[in-house]
Amino acid sequence: MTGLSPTLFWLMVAGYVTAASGLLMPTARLTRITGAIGAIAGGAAGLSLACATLWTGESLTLAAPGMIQAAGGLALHLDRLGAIFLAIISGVAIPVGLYGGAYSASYEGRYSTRWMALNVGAFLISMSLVTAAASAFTFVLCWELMALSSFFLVITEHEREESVSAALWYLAMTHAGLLALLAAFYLLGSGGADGSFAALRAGAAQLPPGTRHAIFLLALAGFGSKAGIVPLHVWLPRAHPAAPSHVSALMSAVMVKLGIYGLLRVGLDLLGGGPAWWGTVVILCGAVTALTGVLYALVEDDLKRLLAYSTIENIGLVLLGVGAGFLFRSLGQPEAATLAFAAALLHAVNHAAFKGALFLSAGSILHATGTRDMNRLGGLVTRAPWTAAVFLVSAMSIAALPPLNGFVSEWLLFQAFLSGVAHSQASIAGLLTIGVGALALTGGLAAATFVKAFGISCLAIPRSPEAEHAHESPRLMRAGMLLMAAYCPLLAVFTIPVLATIIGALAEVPGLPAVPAAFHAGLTLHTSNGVAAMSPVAIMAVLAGTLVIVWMFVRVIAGRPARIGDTWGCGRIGQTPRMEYTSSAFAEPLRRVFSQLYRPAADTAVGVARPESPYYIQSMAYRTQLHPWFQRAIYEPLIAAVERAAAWTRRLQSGSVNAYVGYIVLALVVLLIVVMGF
Amino acid sequence: MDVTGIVCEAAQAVLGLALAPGVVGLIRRVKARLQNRRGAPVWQPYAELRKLFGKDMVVSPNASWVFRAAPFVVFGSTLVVYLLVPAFITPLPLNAAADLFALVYLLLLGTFALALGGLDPGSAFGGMGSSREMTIAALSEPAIALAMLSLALGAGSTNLGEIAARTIANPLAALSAGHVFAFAALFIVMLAETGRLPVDNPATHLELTMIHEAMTLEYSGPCLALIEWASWLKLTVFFTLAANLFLPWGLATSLTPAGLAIAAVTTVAKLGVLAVAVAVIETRIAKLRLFRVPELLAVSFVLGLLAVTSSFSVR
Amino acid sequence: MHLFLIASLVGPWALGAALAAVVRPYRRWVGWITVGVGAGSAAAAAGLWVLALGGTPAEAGPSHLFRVDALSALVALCVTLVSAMSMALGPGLAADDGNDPRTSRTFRAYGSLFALAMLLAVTLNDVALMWVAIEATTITSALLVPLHRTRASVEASWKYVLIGSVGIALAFAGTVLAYFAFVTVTAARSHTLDWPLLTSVAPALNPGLMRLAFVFLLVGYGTKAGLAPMHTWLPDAHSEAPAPLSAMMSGVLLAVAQYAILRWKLVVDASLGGAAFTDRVLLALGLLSILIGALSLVRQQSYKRLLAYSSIEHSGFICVGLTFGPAGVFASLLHMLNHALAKSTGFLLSGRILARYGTTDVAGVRGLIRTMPVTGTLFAASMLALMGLPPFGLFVSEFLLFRAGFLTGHVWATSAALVLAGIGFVALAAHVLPMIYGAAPAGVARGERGRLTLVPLVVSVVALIVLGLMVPRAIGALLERIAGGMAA
Amino acid sequence: MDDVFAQVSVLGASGVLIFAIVVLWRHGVMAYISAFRWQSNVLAALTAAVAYFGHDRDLYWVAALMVVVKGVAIPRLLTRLARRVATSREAEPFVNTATSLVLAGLLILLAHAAARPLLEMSSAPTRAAIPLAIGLLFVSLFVIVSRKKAITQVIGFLMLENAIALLAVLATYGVPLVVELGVFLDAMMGFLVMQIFVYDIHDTFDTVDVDALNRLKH
Repeated sequence: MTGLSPTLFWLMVAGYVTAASGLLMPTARLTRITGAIGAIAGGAAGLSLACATLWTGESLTLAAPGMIQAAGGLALHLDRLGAIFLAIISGVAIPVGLYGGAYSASYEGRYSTRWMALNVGAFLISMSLVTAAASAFTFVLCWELMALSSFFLVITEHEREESVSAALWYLAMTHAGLLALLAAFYLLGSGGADGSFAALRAGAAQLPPGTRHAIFLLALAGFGSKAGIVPLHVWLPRAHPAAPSHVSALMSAVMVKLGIYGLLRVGLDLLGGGPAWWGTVVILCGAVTALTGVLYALVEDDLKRLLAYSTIENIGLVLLGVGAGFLFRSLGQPEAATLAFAAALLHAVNHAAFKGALFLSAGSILHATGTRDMNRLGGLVTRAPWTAAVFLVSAMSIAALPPLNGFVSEWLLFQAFLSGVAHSQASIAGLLTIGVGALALTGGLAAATFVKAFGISCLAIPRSPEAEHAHESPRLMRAGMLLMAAYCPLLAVFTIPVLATIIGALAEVPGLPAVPAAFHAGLTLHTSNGVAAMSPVAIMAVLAGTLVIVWMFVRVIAGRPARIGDTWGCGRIGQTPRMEYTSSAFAEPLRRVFSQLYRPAADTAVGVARPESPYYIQSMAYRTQLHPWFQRAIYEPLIAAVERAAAWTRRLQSGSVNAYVGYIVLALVVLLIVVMGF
Repeated sequence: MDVTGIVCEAAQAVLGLALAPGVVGLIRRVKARLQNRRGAPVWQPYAELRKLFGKDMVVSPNASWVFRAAPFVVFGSTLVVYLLVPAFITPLPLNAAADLFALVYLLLLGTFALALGGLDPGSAFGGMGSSREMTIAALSEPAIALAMLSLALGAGSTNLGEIAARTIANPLAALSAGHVFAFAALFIVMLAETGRLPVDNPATHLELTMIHEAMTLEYSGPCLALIEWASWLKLTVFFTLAANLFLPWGLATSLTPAGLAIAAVTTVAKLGVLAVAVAVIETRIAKLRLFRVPELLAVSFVLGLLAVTSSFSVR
Repeated sequence: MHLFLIASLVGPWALGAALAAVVRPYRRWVGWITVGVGAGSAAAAAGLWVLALGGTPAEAGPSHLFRVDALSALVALCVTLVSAMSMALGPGLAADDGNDPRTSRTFRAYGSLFALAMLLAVTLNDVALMWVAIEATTITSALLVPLHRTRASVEASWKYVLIGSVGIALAFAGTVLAYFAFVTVTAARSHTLDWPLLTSVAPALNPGLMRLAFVFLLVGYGTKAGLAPMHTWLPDAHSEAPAPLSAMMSGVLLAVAQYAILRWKLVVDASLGGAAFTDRVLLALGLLSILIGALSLVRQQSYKRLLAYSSIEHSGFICVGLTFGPAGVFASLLHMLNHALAKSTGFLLSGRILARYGTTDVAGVRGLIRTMPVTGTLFAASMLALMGLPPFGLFVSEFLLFRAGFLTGHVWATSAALVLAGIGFVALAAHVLPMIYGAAPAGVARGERGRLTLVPLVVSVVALIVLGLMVPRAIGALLERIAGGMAA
Repeated sequence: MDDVFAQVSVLGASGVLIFAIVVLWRHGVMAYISAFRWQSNVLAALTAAVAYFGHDRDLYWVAALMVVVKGVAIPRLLTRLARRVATSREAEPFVNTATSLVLAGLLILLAHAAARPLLEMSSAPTRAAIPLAIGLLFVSLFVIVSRKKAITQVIGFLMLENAIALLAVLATYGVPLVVELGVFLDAMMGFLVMQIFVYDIHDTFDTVDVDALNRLKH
């Protein structure tokens, strides 16, 4: 296998460059075709590169010292940790390329699909390079190129005010993150090490603890703003929905994961772990992120924004695992740490699968109905059966329902926390117990959220003419969706090899043990501490068997065709969509339960026929709006403070030339006094 | 798993399905008596099932295949759950394949499917029922998780068979604080999950207070039979869990005729006791308003938390 | 050879100015000649660059009147490039650009003189003559500010000339003080005071006096460099001047002033036997400039003033970078080059935008990308470059600049600069994105006009991208030579 | 000999400074102009004196140039300008006369403090006068800051240049002649440009009150 990986690398690059070259194609159709082929080819090459690295352990190293010599040149080194994320990127790139090939057609004539093709290619390639970057400058450069290309994709529909402001939020937050990252890397290098990761890794040990803590917190903030850690996530629910759906899939399923990658790279690999409170901080971030994400997803009526919030939730779950890993590692429980990290990474992989499928199907719904407002959807299961099927499967996976893949990783997370609770002193055990509670509540709320998402938008009677005349999406999009959705059961079936690979990658990290044999035991998944065992395959088999038996049983004793009869509604004749439960209504009970958090501003407008009597009601409109706590608590005060400072500087530029000369005199006098001080 | 294992599981499935209606019948009977009614005989539910399977099914024109598939999923998942529970013998072969957490999520699978089934016909009641059902399910998750966690901590394993075995091994564990708290927490959750008073009133058909009934409003014939049966089985599952995880005595640890006989008797007895207890409770207390339910679940969450923390102090 | 190069660097501009002044009425070929002049002197600057790479400073004229070392070559190249670009986009080339001949002639004549003065400032060897040249830049450019006579432009030009002259006068006071220090150690009085000599005797100069001199010099040249709090003239002048002039002032006039400051800093450091004092003062002023520049972007209504304030911010970066040791000097000179390209491009484009939309209000400009695809794209590119995003050069230079800050232990100062840079970034983005995107207002014509004039802008944007993906060997070597000079 | 030189230089410098102080308590542009004229002439005289005592031929040329340019030409132009634009008296300055005089005093004190290093190091007989030059620099800056008429600010600027010339003469017996010429050229040009702008301001705003120039802010 040796020597193959550079070839694969260049194949990947070539593929994505081909995708980007859609910019130059004479016709829009060719643009789409090259875009699709390039993305698929690049993805395939990238996937095989990642697998080669993961299985043979052979790591790719490339360097271009000539490029930007001033900054130490560019250096690439793909190790197993990076390969996991490269695999995620590439695995998602293939179906997304397939899907986008048809989906982007809907933009032709309105917005430049060539520009879109260029940026999709650049986005894929820069993400792939981030996983292989081996020096601070290379990392930051690819990181920013990734941000920039995705920014242009977010603003694809650039005539809509909404997407402009979304893009602005995205740009601002991602740049704030970049500044934190720059500071972190500079501090890492403040020992005099040059920018290469190897040197930083070596130098990190000698840094004073204060600096190490600062680096970790900066990295957490910087990568958190990309991963969508609450409260740095504000851009995410704005930007992901604004982008074209296949790009939303890329951003939500893949890009945010690179935040996790960065955190692991810096916190675990370069810094080599830290004191227990690092893990504690991450766990708390994770819990807050997961709960905030799912709670806002639950009450969201915009389908794509709901999915974006649920991405935040899942990042929270991943962080719970990562934090537990840091914690156990610092407590000298390497086995448990491995378990936690593995659970986190597995969940990252799984989330890529089902969130990608969800966004693709949401894209098909948007494509079919032209609306993302769930209160205007419905009845798609009969009109767009494939889309609905994909949606259902991925919704079940993300709701962690057995026997699909989401369940497996959440189960592992539970096990990781359990082992932590079992083997650490009361204070930490208490924290972990809260973590378990958060995990469980998140799971339950996620189930409710996706019952709503699927039930309201795909089932029952269409709530609008658009939904009434919805159609199934073209073949290519269907293929992409189905491939993406197929990952969910496949990942469940092949959990054990995947997990073994992940743990093999983790074994490269200093301080974590090599692969615990327990994970290899056939079809059943044993936690390394022998506390628990679970076999997704067996559950799948037993469930299937039972269903078949029950079905046959019913066929035998009650095999009569069903009669069609109107839905019962207290005797009223004929049923209209207006009588259905809406998305807002579905979430109402939980909205009330958590009203302290939501602070909903609801108003009900009642139009009466005759002013003198309030009983002849003609119309009734209920409108509710949330005022998210992070806006209230953090962003509004921050913006206000900057505005105040700005107002002060405006007063400085008063327009009076006398004042201006006065400033000069003042500067002169002050400096003279300073000089006398010397 | 070998042939005997399959036989055991199959036998347990059959027994569970056979017992479940009886349990509900007993509860209804006792309630009726406590309310000074004569009430229906204990085997009334069996008759209901027979009747429903005999009728043919009416399906709303709005409903899709999801509506038809849901009852099978509900029934199937509940049955699989029952296959995990040490009802008569322990350990069961399936215990190696799915543990406490898997059990919780399998139950959630049923709830999920039923909620979708409720939404599909597009009736307001279905939507209302699904919404409320999911609300309660979501809010009860943490309590269940913590209760399970404390059980697992006590037994050092999340394997149901293991837990039961450990408690058999050292009976004192049954009296430990964690054990008791966890039992209380699980009991409250059980009331919520199986739609009993004070959370939901299985007997009501007053639309605005219905939860479970509202979801199943559109179902009829065999599908309704499956759903009803599944919900009874779910109740039995929780009873069995409560009985055999906390007081596992009598469970057969080996396949001896005597042991099996004892197991059967004790299990049925425990179910009876719990049924009576539930009946008593349901006659004593009134139904809570929907928005008081979270408070009840919060109580059970705290109980679960106490259960877990008390296991720290043991260390 | 040296003489020829320097002559062909400076001379053509005098020629162009004379021609523009003499030929009446104005003819378009005069304009084209000034463009050619720009190109020619740019070529000469490139030649000097190559010489400077060789390490031997080019000297010429009686008693080495002119001297061009690496630093001079760098700034000279910036000046010639930007001036040539401004000449190519200035009034008086196209028949239908709606400028009367008088306007065109004034622009060509004084524009050439302005460029001439800047080039003299960086090539003259004598410190006092350099001062004379810089003062001349004030006069020539001030006369151009009210090219299209409006109340605002008259006001701006008065503020510019008064504040500029006062500041530059203080710089002369500083020069005199330095000369005083000089004559007290070397009896030779009538001797001209040129850089090599000054540097050679610097260690002997009285430190107290040199500190005093540096304060005057810093305040004086700092006024021209747009350092807060002496920056107040800059937003007015740069926003009211015609776009090509704004490009020259914002792009390179600031650089020339920075050049003077850097030169003097070296001398003063040599006499103080250390950079502690000058670094501290420069750092303070630089941070203040970044603060005021960034915050003034937040609630700004005019896009030309946006660009002007961003110049103040970047001037602050350059100034701060100069205090970060050799690596910092390398970074901030690279930043000077990048900023010259990006900012002049931005200003020249703002001229096109103003011509199309007829307003300098940010709120009045929407949907550039639709109305003027090429201009909009280029504007977006130059703005992203100014925000310091890859693949543009400013990303690299800012990365290096901040890294140098951390490596030299200025953790807190650099962190503050980072935060302020972030504020400036967001503010600029918040104003610029809606201009580029969004729905264009009704009644604004669509399509590009005068495509030919876009060519130089495209070239400079491409140059920015090249600088962002690789610092060419030639540039890197030159900057290293300069930075090496700092270290020594 | 040297002590005479010292006396003369201090005397001359004080004279130059006094005429700046005059501007602070007199009102009316014409008064300012005559003050400037006298100041320039005294400065020229002092320069000549330094040339004589310091045996520096070039300085005679400088002195002559100074009389021609600053003593005669510029005052003439200023007077014409004033007749055109500044018919009214100087509006009330930002700080009243008494305060501005006090401030001027303080500024001169600061100048003395700041000039300390010069006195320490120099052995020139003129050194005692150097603080006065820096004082003049501050005072003329103060004139620009505190006066509201554009033309007054021009005069303040011209006095600032005088201050620097004074500094040059006292500290280094003048800068090299070529530089001196360049400086005069610039001074002349700068003045002419300012004059043009004053006319522009008058034509555009029909006042030379710089308070009118406040449309550009923020």
